[in-house]
Amino acid sequence: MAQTSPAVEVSGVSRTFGRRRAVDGVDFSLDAGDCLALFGPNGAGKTTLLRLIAGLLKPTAGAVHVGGRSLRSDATARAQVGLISHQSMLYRALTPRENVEFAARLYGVPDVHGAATRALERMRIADRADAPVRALSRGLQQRVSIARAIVHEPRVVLLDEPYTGLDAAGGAALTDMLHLLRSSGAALVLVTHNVDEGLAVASRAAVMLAGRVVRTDDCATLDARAYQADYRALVLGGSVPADLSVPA
Amino acid sequence: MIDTSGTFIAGYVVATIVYAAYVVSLWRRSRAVARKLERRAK
Amino acid sequence: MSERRPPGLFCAAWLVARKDLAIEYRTRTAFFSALVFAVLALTIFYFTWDESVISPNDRAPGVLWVVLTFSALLGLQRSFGLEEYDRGIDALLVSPIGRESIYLGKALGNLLFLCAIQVIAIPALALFYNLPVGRPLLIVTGIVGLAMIGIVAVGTLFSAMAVNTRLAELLLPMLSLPFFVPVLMNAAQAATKIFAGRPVAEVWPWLKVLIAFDIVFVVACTIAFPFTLEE
Amino acid sequence: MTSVSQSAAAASVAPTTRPVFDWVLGLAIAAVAAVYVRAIYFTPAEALQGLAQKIYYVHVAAAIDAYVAVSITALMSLVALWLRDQRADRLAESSAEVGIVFLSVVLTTGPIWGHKIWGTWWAWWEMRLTLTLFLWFVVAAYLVLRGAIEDDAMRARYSAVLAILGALLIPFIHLSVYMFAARLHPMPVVLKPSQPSLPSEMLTTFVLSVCAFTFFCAALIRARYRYGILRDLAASLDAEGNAA
Repeated sequence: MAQTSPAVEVSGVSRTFGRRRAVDGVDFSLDAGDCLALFGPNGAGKTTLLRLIAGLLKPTAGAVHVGGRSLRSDATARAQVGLISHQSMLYRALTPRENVEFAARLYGVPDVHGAATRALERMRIADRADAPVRALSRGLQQRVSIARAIVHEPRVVLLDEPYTGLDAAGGAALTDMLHLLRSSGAALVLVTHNVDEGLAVASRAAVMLAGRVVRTDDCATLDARAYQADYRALVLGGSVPADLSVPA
Repeated sequence: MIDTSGTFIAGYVVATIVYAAYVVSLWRRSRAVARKLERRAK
Repeated sequence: MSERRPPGLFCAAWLVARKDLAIEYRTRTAFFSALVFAVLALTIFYFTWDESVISPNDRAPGVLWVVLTFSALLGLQRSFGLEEYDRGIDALLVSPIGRESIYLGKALGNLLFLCAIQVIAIPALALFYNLPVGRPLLIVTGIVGLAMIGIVAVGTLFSAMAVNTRLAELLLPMLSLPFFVPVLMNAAQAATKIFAGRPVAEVWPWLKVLIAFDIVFVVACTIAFPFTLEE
Repeated sequence: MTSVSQSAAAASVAPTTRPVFDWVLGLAIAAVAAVYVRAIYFTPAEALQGLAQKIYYVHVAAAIDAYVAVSITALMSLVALWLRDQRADRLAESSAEVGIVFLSVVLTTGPIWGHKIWGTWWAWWEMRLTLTLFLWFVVAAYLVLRGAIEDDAMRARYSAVLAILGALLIPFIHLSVYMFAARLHPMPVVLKPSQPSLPSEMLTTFVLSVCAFTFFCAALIRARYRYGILRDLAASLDAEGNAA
């Protein structure tokens, strides 16, 4: 594949529900190995944006390209995306292994059993792989859900509040895995309202308010404490300070 | 000729009731929405 | 990257169907409740007619179609319900498989589910209503198969729609039953003639309508299904 | 009502709202009333059936317009699905609602007539009546489905899918009823409300009644369409009010 095109390119994406503009003209692009942490209060449009990037929603305007291919029209573009959402997207009657293997088959992974084992081991859930999902706790289900989303080794991973419900061990496994994914060349979009979690793995940070990306920063040059304070002021103030760049 | 005036009257009455019921329902609904819009406009 | 090829239309459909059947095999609740319903209905219908007026033999076909229709609705009801629970449907939608595959897979799963019920319900019918076991019963089973394809085709689509509405349980029968009418009318008339010992050639006109219905609605519903998904 | 609608329209960017009840609907009601008068007082009774035959003018006109209205729904559903045009969806909804009113008239006047002439309220072998009944079920399902969905775009898609599948269903029901009727009555030769050759005076009344009811049907669809615009406007103002 041509490495010239970015891993994900979101250009002018908007989405309205009725008369409500949930996402309003968002632009960004990520290269392989980038991780964008997307912060914002409830209702800012983070989840909608993630569902647009995943292709679950059709943008009212704009387009999403993955590896240079249009997501809505090209199945090979969809095959490179992994989604971790609010809901576990698991079938409760099946075991974690069956769920993960089913996902692997949908993506045409050659060694289904081996890929599923690797994914489950990475999320440290392999020892519970043969009990039905129904019997697992919320946190363990979240680990299975993450294993399911990465079993096909996606080039783009979209995560919606992935730390929710995870205990310390699960959170550590997730953080390790996100670093591993980045080093193996995947681009990550991490949606969260917890700034510390986001900054721990991100290479770039963005803030969303009322459907717009109101601020983007490079994490390398970022002071976490100052950013935290700025973010709080942004969210609580509800208005955009004049010195912050606002994309048109 | 058989006497079928009862059938004739029943047919016209029933048809008229169905049509009138719809016109009345439409009128009531549109009046309710118009009032709502009037309140909004204030 | 290149050695990885997403499954094709029918291959993906089979994956979805097999997943649904695996879930059904694990839980078995829907299957047993539909099966018990079917057998219960068979026995209840036996007592709703006066045996001396209409012989069990004559009412068996009618009972068969009523039981088939309502056990089909029970099976269809849960089809998209289990996708909705933890949004399993989202995992299917983000995957590279086509939306048509999702529909065909769900429909195939439902068809096999209903066939499994009929495999028990039809012999139970023959048992309770003292039907002669033989060629006619076999032919009627074939007619049931043809009818089921049409019922499952529209039922699966409406199940996908009903699950997203406020009246989910109520809406599925209301949407589906008018569409079952031509299927049931033709299948029931064909079956009645077969039970009466007529040759297959005589019921061919009804079978033709059934086959046409199956073809038209499998194609139309496959095309229509993507419109029922969130956009 | 006029002033209300106009002031509301001025307050927003929604499509211009016009009064639901205006002279067109009034004229249509007057036309129907005039046809009633002509049919009742100035048209001779038919020799064989007596006065009952006069139901024909209401029944057949309603049947024709019901089928026209339902066809508009199917056609507009196709357009709505193709172009994602809200106006097509609204027109489909309007004509479905008006269509079910006319179908209901067909389904009530038919048995009243049949009870006297055929000696039975309902005749399953009467193809057109049976077909009308099943059509009524499909349109009723269509309207219930619309009422059960909150999201506008989803409602438009779902109901359009149902309407198009319903249009595909009609030929199958027609064929099935025909084959069912053919079994019971090899060639159903019965007294039909339509005589092959009506005397010219009756024919004139019939043509006038079809024209008047078609005008009435169109006026109702138009009024219902305008009501739809007002209702959507009110709903969107509500949504904005809640968001603010």
